[in-house]
Amino acid sequence: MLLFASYADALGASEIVLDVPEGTTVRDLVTAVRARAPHAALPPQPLVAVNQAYAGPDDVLTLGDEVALIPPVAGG
Amino acid sequence: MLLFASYADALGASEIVLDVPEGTTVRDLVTAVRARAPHAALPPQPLVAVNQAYAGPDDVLTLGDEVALIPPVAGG
Amino acid sequence: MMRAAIVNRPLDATALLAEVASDAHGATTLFVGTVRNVNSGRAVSGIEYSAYDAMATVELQRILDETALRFTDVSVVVEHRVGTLALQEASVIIATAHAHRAPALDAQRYVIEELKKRVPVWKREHYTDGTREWVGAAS
Amino acid sequence: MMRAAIVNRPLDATALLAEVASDAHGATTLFVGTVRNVNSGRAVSGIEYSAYDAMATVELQRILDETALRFTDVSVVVEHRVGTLALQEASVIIATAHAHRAPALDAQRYVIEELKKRVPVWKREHYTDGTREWVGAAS
Repeated sequence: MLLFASYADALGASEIVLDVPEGTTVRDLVTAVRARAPHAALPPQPLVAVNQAYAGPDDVLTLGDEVALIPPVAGG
Repeated sequence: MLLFASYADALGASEIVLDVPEGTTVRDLVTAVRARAPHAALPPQPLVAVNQAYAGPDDVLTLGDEVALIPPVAGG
Repeated sequence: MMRAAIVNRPLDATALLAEVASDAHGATTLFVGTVRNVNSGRAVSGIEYSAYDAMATVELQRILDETALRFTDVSVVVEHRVGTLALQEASVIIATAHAHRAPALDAQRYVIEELKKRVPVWKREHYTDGTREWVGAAS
Repeated sequence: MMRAAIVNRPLDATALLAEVASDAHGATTLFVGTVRNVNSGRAVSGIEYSAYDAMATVELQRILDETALRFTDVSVVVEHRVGTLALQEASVIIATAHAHRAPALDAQRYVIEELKKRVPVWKREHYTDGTREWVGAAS
């Protein structure tokens, strides 16, 4: 899972590997990230992108998906 | 009185001199212009500027005012 | 920075952008009106712009005064060109800048809309068939 | 002409204006976002922009696709810069052009508003007191 900006700082890495079972949803993945980094200050529902598009909490992940945790955007 | 663009073409001059009595209003002046150039196709209520600001039909003219008949504007 | 002018030379977008630049600004906009090759279905070869110069300058300045009241601390520079312009040449450029984007964008829109309504500038289109016509005039 | 890019070099407003230019257009707009010297009352010395490059490019392209559907025949070029920028340097430039001014202006507004909401770009402000902070992050 890719991490950027403040999330990369909070989790101390720009990428982390999580072992998740088949049928894992985006929501499950966020829960797994929280378990792994309990002190990282993530918002209640952090944005997640799957294959470079925003995903909903119930979206199911597939092997090989490019998953990213997206901090609040601040471009422009 | 200053004339511009299509009005200058219609009246064949960029400036015309009209003799008007004291107390003449903008409306009176437009009537005088129509009398002088009956074949010029002016709209029912042409815009008039007095001293470089748009004037209303009841505004009264004063000696020395810079008066202009303003065709529909088309800048930009 | 607030400045308005009627000019009879080519307009310079880069110069106007530089004129409103400040490190207090986070947003800068530009609006450029250019001569396009067709209008109301007729092929245009150029446009001749004329103005009631003195009043056009004053009316632009009034618009900038109103803009300054509506959008505190906005910077605006506007130049309208007169003379005969070829296709793609700029007839008007408006540059705005502000700390934040909403006032910079709103000021840009305000200035061009008011300019179109109020500033005594006229255009006579030249068509590729050799004819010419005043735009917007009763005819 | 529709093009979007994330780049790590200085942005060139003149080049983007030229890119959308066409004699079929009557209106061209530019939006330039620049680094300003203060934010939330703190004196800023520069901003470090980073992006999820691949997705940011794709998301910008999605915004341009939506813009093309909303404003038929509009041209839009947008570039967002990443890296460390000094005061007054441009972080984003959007150029739009259309036959008419309303779609050119509306497209400009649409692209910057959507970019601000959706494109995965982040900024860390550098303050004159030597500290740094991610903007908009929960902290």
